[in-house]
Amino acid sequence: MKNRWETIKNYFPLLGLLILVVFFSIATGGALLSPISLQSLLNQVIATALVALGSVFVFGSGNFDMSLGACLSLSAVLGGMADIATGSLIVAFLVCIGLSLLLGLLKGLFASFVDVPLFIVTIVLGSLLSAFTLFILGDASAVHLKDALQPLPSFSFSQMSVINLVVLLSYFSLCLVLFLFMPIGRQVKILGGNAVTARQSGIPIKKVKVGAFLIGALGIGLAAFVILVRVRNIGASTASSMGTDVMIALVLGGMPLSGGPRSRISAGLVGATSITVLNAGLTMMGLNIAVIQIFRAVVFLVVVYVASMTYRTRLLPR
Amino acid sequence: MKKTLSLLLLISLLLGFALGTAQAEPALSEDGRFPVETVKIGFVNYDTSAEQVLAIQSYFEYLQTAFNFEVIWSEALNSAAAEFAFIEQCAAAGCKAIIGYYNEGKSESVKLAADLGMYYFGGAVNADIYEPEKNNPFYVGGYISGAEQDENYLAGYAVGKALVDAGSKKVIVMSGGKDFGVEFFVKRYNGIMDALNEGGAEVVYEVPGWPGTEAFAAHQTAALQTEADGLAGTLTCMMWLQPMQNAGKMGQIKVAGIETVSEGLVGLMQGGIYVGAFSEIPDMFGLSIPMILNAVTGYGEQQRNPDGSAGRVKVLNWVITNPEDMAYFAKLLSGEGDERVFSIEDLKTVMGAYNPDFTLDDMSTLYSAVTADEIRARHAQ
Amino acid sequence: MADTRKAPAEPLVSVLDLDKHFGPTIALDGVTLSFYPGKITGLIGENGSGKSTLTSIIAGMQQPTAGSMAFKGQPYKPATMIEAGRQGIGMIVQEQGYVPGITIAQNIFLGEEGLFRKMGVISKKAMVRAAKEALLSIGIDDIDPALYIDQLNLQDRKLIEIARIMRMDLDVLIVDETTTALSQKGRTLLYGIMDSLRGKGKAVIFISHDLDELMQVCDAMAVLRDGRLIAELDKADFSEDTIKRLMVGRELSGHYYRDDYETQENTTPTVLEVHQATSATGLLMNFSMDVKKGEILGIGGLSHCGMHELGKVLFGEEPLLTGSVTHTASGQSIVSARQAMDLGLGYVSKDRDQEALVLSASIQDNIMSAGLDRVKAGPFILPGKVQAYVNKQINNLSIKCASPKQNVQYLSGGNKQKVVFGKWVGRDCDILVLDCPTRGVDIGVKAAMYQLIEDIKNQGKTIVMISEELPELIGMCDRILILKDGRLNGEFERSRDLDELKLIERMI
Amino acid sequence: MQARLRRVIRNTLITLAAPVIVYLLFFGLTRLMGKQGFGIGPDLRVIIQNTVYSGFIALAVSYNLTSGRFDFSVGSVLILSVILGGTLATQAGFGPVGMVLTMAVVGMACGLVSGLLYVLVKLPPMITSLGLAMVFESLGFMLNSSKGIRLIGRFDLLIFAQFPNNLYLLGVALVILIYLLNFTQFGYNTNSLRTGQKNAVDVGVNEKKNAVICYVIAGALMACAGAVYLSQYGYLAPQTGLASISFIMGAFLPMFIGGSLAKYSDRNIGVIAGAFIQACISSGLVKLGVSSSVKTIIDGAIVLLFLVYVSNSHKLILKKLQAQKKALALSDAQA
Repeated sequence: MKNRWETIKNYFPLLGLLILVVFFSIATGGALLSPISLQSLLNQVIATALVALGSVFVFGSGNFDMSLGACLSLSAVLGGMADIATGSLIVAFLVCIGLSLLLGLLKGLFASFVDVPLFIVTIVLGSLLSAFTLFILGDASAVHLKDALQPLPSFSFSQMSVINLVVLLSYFSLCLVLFLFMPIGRQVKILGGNAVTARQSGIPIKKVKVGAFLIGALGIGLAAFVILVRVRNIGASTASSMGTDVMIALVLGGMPLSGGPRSRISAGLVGATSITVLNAGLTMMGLNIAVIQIFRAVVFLVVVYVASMTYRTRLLPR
Repeated sequence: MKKTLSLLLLISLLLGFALGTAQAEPALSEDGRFPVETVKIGFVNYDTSAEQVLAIQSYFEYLQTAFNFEVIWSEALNSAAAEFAFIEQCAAAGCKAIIGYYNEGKSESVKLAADLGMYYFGGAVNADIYEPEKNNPFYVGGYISGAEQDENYLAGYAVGKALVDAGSKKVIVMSGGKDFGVEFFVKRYNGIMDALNEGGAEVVYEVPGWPGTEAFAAHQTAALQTEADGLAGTLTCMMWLQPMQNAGKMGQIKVAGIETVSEGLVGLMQGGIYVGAFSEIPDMFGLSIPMILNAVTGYGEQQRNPDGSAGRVKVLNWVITNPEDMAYFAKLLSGEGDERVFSIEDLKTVMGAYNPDFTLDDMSTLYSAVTADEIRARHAQ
Repeated sequence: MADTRKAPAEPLVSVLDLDKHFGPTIALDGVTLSFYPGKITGLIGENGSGKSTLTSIIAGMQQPTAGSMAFKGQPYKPATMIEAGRQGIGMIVQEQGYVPGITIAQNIFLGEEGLFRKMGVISKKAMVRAAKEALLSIGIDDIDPALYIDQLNLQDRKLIEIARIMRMDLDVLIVDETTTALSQKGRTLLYGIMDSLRGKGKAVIFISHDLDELMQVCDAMAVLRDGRLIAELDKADFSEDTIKRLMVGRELSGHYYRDDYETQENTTPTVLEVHQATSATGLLMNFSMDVKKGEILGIGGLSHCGMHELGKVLFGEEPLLTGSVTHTASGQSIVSARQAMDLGLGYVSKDRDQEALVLSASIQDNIMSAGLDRVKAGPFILPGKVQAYVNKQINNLSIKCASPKQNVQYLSGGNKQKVVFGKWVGRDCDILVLDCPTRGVDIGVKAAMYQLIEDIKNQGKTIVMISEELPELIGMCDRILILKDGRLNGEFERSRDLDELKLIERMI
Repeated sequence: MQARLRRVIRNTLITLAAPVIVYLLFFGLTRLMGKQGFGIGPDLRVIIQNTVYSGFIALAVSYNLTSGRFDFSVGSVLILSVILGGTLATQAGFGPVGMVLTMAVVGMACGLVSGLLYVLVKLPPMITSLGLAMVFESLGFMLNSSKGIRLIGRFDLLIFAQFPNNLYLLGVALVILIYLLNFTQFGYNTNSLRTGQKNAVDVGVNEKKNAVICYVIAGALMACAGAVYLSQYGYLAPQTGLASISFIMGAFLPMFIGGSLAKYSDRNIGVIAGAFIQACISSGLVKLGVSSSVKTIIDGAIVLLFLVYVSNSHKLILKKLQAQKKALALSDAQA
């Protein structure tokens, strides 16, 4: 019996997403499902989904990253500067991805070689990086791509949705392949489940940690590029709330924040979609901001409580 | 105690998933509210608790007694990406227009709103928002400084001049976001410096940044150590009053800043602490309602320039140097009684539905008549 | 020394028909035993004989599956150690029972610092003074209780725990294998405490592996084997031989061990050389040995003799302070698990749930965790290969499960052990290090394990089997090394007339 | 008795050494660079003011984080207790002390809610505190129709930013905390639970009660920090979108310093010493004309260095023990 309950629980997040969609479709009088709304949802889900998908590897291996927002805005700002200097999107793309991977490598090496509570490190790193972004921006408050060497091709709303779809699907399939059909996926699950067993099974702990952070960084780099192209004005606080948004998304996606074998790639996608539908629905209902935030908090706490029904320890968790 | 009890009940009610109680009131099309069908408008906001935003919210509630529109207020949007998401959500929610009170995405935001079939109000002051999109029919335009120079520069100049007229010679300048390159702070700062130089006053200390950080507290204390007799702010100087009191300098330093009109300021001006305040008039943002309603109800053409470009309504702001004006303006904004800076009747004079042959210039004259006497004269008719 | 001859008084604490089952394994099987005031009763038996289970139930750490207990004639069923302590029964355990990072005085009065509250203020001076007295009462006068406990060496920290327990005026003190963790000074001190308790008409239950120590200190002794009470002896009829024979009386039911007895020629090449190894943790000191190709090398000894650390040393999981482990064929000295695996080693850890398995993962994920390089096609892992690899292990080890995706958490102890074996057998390792491979497993699975070990040997592989069960060592191994306090203390070749008695003499 | 006295003196010297050294370092450095005024007169008052403000937050965070409980909601508790507490106090016409006490009561109530949620739901505190931060922020936002609290001009109430009032407030809080941590059953339990959770619980220490009390104390301390902030600026606006998390940034350095000084005197005093050090660094860097973004980078780097030291300092003792064992083994090999 226990095992069947386990499989049923796997579908909870999807069920949760369905409930949110139905609820807000009714609450917004069907506006949620209008073509404009669906395209807008896609444009909004892209950034959170890209970062959340990558974070499944980072959180899955038992690490915790609160510096997602700062890394994203730093990569986007530098990508913007590269585009202004060279006028070529390709260079901007390479800079976004390259810098983000560099930051991911830095965090990965720190996680493997320095014995320290990583989540405090990432919180401090977050504030350090956003200060560094401000420092780079100097006295310009944001990077404006309109003063690039060659003007950027301008994309319409629906063209932008197509680009987002292509980027999201390609990165999602890459993550799927990495997670299910390459060693890194299983190694992340085992490492997150029990680090001692992982080491005794010959899993190269350091390599897996660095690999997880690099895959995460790839997601952040892609998200930075997509936002850069779409918004064209990048400030230091471009995605400052990404850290908490991704955490809420992963929880709504059914991913245990302590990582381990129950981590699933779908948690990134389902979670990001759920948080986007939740935010969009609440805004479209024109509710008071405080009510929106309380509603989001209650949904978050309920989902976290339901997802963690299984384990009960005698000692209080730390 | 009763008040808090009812509040706690409300909170527990909300926690219990009871939704929709706090929504805007239902739209009644038949009872003389214009237009017949409710017009939904999205308001792009960055600081949900800013005094000016709260003043605008109460002004809109006043307008809603006569005009049939609903506002979706955004959360604190701190980036262009978040702004785009909000604009798209408003389109999905069936909004007809966006008020760009705050604009991070520059002309891209206007283009996005237009792409989604929504009118866009705002940003006319800012060339790199206005120029690229001025001929876009969905861009209704916005307000622009009545005087020749830019309104932010004017604000800074008014603050500096108020101090010079009050005899300040050694002035502390609070530069706010100038070091971070935030444009309107830079312009206000330049305005202050020009006024001070013309008046022969010298800057004894420049304090960057915002309250809340240890660095700001350190700068603030160092500034209060100087023999300054004046404080010029590129934003509100309210957060200096308490430290001046703590440093025993209350009264020695004359203050002028960019403030939102309030009861408190009346007392401070009477006490000779505040000698000048430049204040944007919250009701000025009410201009968005007639312009949007005109566009929605087919009178959009009349409020554009002859060459078809988006209309730019000249507006003036308040330069307040005496407590009487401050008291009068405070009463106007407080909403007691029906007297407002721009009352419903004033707005009707520039709305096609009520006055079909209104022109863009009529709007400019209405929104430039903002001195206490001009407002009294208008309401006397 | 109280005269043991007079008619025994009313028993202080007694157990009646006590059972304790952990799933299929029977830890206690109908034990009835009484402990009398003014007497120190020793408990002796091999590992897994049920001694610790019995005392942990009496001390309230565990609940019995069946049976009842009585204390001072009243029914007695403590839910927690605290409840037992309040009623007057306290236990000193082997593992770390102190709290680091606080002072010695705080450790002695852990949880009861409120005793020293005067007008709402707990006076540290009063507590330190009382701690000094508590230490003096058990014969320690050279430790300043105001110091932090971390400044003491491991042995003295155990004395502080003893001081804490002795503060509660206990009627029954249980000492569970604590002497091995104490220095000689500490041991004589503990004997003094037990003697004074006995003098005050209290009861002491003393568990130890050191037979001489038991015979010298105890008034009576109970021998346990396989969860059953075998005999109760009075001090008069203590004799080393009878006790040892009672401990291991069981006939060698050889049906599931190996029945071949041909000996290895000593010319067979070595595969692993351990030279002067001293492990970072545990007692292993300057230990050297060779592992011959194709043999089953048995390692025996008491639970804290360093044999478990030796297992980890062979697999590169335990850092070495001195010496090295050399893989003869490649000449490399093994320093990490990954390297050991590449050289063909495999390691089954003794704490299966914390080190060998990921409980929250599926059977398939667990078996695959060590065999990823065996199913790789280029950079990819093909699901088909994984299915085949896993199903092969599930079938040939006959793991009872609904599907490979089933969670290991819900399997029985025996099936979990099979999954661990599947992990390493699947890798087809040349050298397998097994640490207590059949511990906590029912008879049926034990037989399958032994059969599997024999098949692996017949394939010419080498096995190092570390075990606390002597019959297993005698039945399965070609050569047996016995360790005591981290040193080699005996070597035996496989032979029909080798019996547990000879092994025990070298262990205790 | 003699040894104990010498140890007490040594300990207090070590606790005071760190702040004094940092103070002198910056005093010399600023003088070297020709900048006057560091650490004397009004600048000293700012250092004390920042020490009190960051000290309160670091103390609040230290009561939970040192026992492994990370709390995102400290900032939102500060805001809610100041807005709700301040509004109630002014309506009831309380004086400054009455106001602080009302805020402290509200803070404690928030702490109680966090504590009970943590103990009953038994989820990792980091997750539940995220949800609670959102709820407390929203409650703060709903009060006074999102205007927060504005007491500008009420100089009679806003007295906690002036020297020596801020020190009195901190002093009172410190006396209470030192009493609680060193002379009560709660204090002893907190210390034993922090490093020996399993053994302490086995012995019968009630971990649930202890955790809830820690949250209540943290709530009261955040309210005090709020009172100091309100007295400094005269107004406090509510926050939304989890912006209140940034309040925790100033707590890390003082807390880590406090942790390493705890052995020598008392964790609370150590944290305040850490807050003084951080205030000196801030004031010093401002005097040296360092821009605020560079200062944040320097602060971040210092915190990271300290974090690495604090989490690896136990390895030094381990290395020493292993070296002894190795020497024993080598000598044994010769014998």
